[in-house]
Amino acid sequence: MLAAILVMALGAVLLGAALGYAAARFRVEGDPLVEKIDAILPQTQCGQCGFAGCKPYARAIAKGEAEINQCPPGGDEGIHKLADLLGRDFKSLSAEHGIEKPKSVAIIDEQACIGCTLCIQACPVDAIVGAAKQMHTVIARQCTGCELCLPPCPVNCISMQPIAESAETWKWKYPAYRINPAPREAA
Amino acid sequence: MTVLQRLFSFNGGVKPAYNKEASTGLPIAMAPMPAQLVIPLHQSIGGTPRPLVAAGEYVLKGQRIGGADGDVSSAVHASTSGTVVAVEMRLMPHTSGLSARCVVIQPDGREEWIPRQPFDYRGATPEQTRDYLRDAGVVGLGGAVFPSYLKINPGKSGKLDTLVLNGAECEPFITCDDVLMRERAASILKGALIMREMLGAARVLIGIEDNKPQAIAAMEAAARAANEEAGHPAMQVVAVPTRYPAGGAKQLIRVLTGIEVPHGKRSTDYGVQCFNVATAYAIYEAIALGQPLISRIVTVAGNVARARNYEVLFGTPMRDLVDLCDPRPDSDRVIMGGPMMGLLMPADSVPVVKAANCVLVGSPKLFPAPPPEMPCIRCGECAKACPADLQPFELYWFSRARIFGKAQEYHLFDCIECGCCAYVCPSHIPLVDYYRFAKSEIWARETQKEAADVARERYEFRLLREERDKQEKAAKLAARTVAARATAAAALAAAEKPVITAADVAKKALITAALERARAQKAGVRQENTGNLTPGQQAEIAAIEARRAEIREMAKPHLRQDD
Amino acid sequence: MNNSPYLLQPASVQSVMLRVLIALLPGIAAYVWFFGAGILVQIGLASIAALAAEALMLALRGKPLQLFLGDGSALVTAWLIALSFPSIAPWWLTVSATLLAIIVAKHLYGGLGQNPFNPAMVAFALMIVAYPQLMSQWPAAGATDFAMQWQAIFGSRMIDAITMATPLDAVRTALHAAHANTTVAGVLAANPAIGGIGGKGWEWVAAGHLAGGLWLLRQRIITWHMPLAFLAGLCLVAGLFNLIDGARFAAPLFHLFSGGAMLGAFFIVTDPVSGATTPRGKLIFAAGVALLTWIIRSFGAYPDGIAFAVLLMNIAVPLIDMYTQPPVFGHKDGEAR
Amino acid sequence: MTSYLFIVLGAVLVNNVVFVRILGLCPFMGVSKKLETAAGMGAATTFVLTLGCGASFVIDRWLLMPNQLEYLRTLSFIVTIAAIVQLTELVIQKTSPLLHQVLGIYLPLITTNCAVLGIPLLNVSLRHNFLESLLFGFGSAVGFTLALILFAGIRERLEAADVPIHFRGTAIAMITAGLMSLAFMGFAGLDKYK
Repeated sequence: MLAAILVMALGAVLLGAALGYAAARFRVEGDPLVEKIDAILPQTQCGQCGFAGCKPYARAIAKGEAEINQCPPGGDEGIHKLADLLGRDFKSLSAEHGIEKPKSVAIIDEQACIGCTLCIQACPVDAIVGAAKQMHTVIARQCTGCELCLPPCPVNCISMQPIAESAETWKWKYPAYRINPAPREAA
Repeated sequence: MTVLQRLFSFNGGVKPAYNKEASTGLPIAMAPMPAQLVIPLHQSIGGTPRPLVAAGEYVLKGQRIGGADGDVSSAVHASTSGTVVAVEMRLMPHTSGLSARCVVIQPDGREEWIPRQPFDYRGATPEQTRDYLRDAGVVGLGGAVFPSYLKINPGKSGKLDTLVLNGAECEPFITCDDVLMRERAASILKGALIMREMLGAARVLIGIEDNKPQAIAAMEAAARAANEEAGHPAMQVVAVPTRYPAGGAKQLIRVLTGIEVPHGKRSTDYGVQCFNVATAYAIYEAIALGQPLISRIVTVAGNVARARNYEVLFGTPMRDLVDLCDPRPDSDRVIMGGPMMGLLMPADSVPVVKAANCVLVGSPKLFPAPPPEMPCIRCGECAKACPADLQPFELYWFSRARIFGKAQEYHLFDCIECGCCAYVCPSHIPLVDYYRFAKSEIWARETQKEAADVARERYEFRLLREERDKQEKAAKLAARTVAARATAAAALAAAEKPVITAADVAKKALITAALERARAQKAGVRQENTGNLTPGQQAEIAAIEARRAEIREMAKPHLRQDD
Repeated sequence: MNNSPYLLQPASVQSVMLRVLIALLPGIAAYVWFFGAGILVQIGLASIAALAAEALMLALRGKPLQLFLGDGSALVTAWLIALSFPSIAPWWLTVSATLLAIIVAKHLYGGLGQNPFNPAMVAFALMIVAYPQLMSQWPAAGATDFAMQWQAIFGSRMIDAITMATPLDAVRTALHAAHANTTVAGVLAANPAIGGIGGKGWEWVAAGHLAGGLWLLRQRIITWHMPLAFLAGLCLVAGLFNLIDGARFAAPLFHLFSGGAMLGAFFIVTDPVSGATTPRGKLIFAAGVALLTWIIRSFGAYPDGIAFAVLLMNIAVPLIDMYTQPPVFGHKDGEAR
Repeated sequence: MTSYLFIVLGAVLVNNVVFVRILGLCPFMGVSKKLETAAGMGAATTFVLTLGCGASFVIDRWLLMPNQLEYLRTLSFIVTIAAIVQLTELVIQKTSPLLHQVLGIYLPLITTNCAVLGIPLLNVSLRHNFLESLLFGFGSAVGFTLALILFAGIRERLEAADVPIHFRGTAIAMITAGLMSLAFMGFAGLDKYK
């Protein structure tokens, strides 16, 4: 009995020492994973995930504090990519964080705008230009469609408009995969 | 004169029925002037030219109506003299059925040219010549419409080994290059000589598929004459075996020189450059005659009784051309280009543009709907037929399942969409459609990714700025606190709070006032302070309005046209 | 309306499958001549089972019946199963094997074109593991009495008079007994089933398959890579060991004309769906099948190794394909993966 | 010499740890979705298993057996292997964070990978000497890696296949594993050939 205890104790001490040394020797600084997650997120900075922006959400995912299905603008595709990167299973978008919408940009009705600058302060990517008491305008190219400028506007002059298809953004459609036989022509 | 030229070969390719005889019987004819010309501004690869004319303006034949915009772009010209009726969105010659900005011209029938004079390219710097060609609107007329001025650049070394003239014209039905070579061989070669000089090319190889003996004879005669005049045999006509797609630039370069130019690399890095014969002719016209590109030879063929080649002014509706050739009653579609790579047109009213080498009339009998798509059995026929040495069934496998990363790993973007794979597929899979789908999805994702990167940068900059502002404020506050403590240490804590509250109140008041004003404005009451303004104020307002217009203009391409 | 290309070559899956079936006919004819019409019963059984299973699965999966049933792929699988099974195997063996092949190995993976394993070989391997006895009862050459075969197939008892182990089996069993003085030559000489080069009669069936296979090659349904690499590989490894120890290892020609080697070379290894697809990959795949076949034939526990060899190489196909991608146009010197 | 070869080949092919011994199925099913991760997992397991076999042999022969402590075998093997796994985890975390993230819960799970305990115990019951133990551990781990990589290759292809909806994912993966096991049965008898 004593021998057994001695053997196990010896083993524990030796292995513990080895592990302790390794932990010190191979300490990991920083977390390159956050960058990889952040690269997948759509950078709308909309905060729908419950975090202050895409980067904080990425940090939370890396730490395991957040699920990967909290980003509505990224949609199912974004979740698939995160699942792939992290080796987790796909989950459909969590409803409490919102639904996937067509990509839109904010439009300010310039006749109604009073120039209060509240939307400018709200915009996370500085895509709204204007100064106090001057009309404001959204630079559509830089607008991420986060909708953060909608609530602060005191006169409700901002609306979201879906981006229309143009010659540059037109896409070839998925070829119809014919599962049913082609309708037979009347002879 | 055909020097025995060692020929190389490319893998794959197919031999469909060529159907070329129908349209080569008659010489090129000038297509009649249409009632209205609709000239799209975007006719080449690259940026859409800015419109230079407005509705109501009178334009001369050859007058620039669209100016090149950006590094890759090419000008557009009025095809005839007349009045600009409108600059507006019209259906464009593309499968998407979308509209694009077009200049609509009502011809006056006088065909009044702008003053034309030859361009002295020998006296000009290469940059000047390239600018001239850009403003003359010369683009590749083989179908890819890449601005030619960008290609007339020998690269770092300053000279090239070989200039390849592409007269292979491998697609069935199309004969526009064939007849052009038969009838205007000398001019084509004059254009080629100009290019050769600019590129510093040692030799010019003219590749023509061996199913065009008349074109080969004509070009050989012209080449002999040109060589004698120049005093050395730089020009060589080479008959290449007939096999689709021998006319693909990369395939022709491979056949003539043995060089394979990879996807995404410039062929000049390999000492070769390739131009279509029609492009050479356009360069001759632009430089030697001073005429910008306003027309091209178009084959009208397919389900028509009298197929023929016409010289067509850009902007002519395809319907007019088809009507000239007696379409058969069962015709049901118009295709721009050939039966292997042509684009299905949304309507026959779309105009002829620089890319339109052929207007192909289709019918259910001529181009029957493909039998139902069966699953891929990995038989490998497509891989045998692929001229780019790809594994089309793998590309299909991943494109179909939307696994785009894998598709890219299998070199999706090396695909030239020639259609050989779909042509041979025993399962009748529209393979090229899957590749087009995958490519546009990948492009869209890349655009999204770029937008996301910009957004991330801007967001991070904003965070940085906020942090800096906060620190500055804190510093100021600290400074003030120190100052205040020096003067009235005891009253400090009591004094500071009201100050902030007062500021808050003031701000709120401001907003309320603004709200009032906005309500007043909405109610239709004009603001009074715009009544009597000083000229300075007015100028300021005008400047602000201009800036806003500019910003709105920037925003526009992304927005619905009806906003 | 479809997009470009608007021209299509007249070719179809159906015509490919039909020509494969035609190419099997010479081998079947020789089979009937030497071993009786029992094989035709088996082909009929397998065909009916395959079509029924195919129809059932197509209906369950909501695919168009007529189009897919008519493609002929189920028939090819059925015929290959019938040809690789003993022609006097009981009916339920053939039928259940065919059902398994079509339902599990083919349709659970998505049907035509998507199965990673050769369905016919899955059926063969499953049955030989489950019923090794039944799968080793082969008709003796000349025992063409149809009534007896009929009874063997539909009756409940095995008729010893018409069954016999194949030469391959005989050689393997004898050598496994490992008496120091048994030699291949001795075993073969003692076995009445031995013909000129392979088994009596079997060599003619193999020749029939060879003829059909060459016709397929001419029809450009299959490429030369697979049959050549398989036959050459088998020859090479068998020849090498025959040279080293002729007493223990049979000659290459014996291997080529015994068991399913010819059927395998032209009809099983060449299955495009479950096999490798790149030119180099095809060579590696078929040579791998040949090597494994020889190893299993010579050292393994089963009479013929082709089924296991094909399945084992099927497993490796994704990796083989991945690492033998031919260089793409313009990337021919290095650079391409 | 040939007997060593037979030990390795037997462990890789004939008695493949996954397909024939049906050990280590948890990581086999879990980490075979992608080729890279499968290779990483295989490498990690090979490292752990080989070291584990060596260490457990040493402990068994020179610590437990002289002291008649064979009843501590399972316990001490588990402790040893757990320590080796921890060591591997620390090293991987440092050298390849992504692999670490992807292997995720499976890396500590190598501890409870039944193959990693099973092979050292088999070593004892097969009375392997030190070198044989190492080779047997290494061969088994290579067999495990081979199974994992081949399986991952097929699964990557299956991902794009038109598998009926009820069979997507784990169901078809299990069927595939079964058929692979069937194929490996073809090797049966090879190790008994003399």
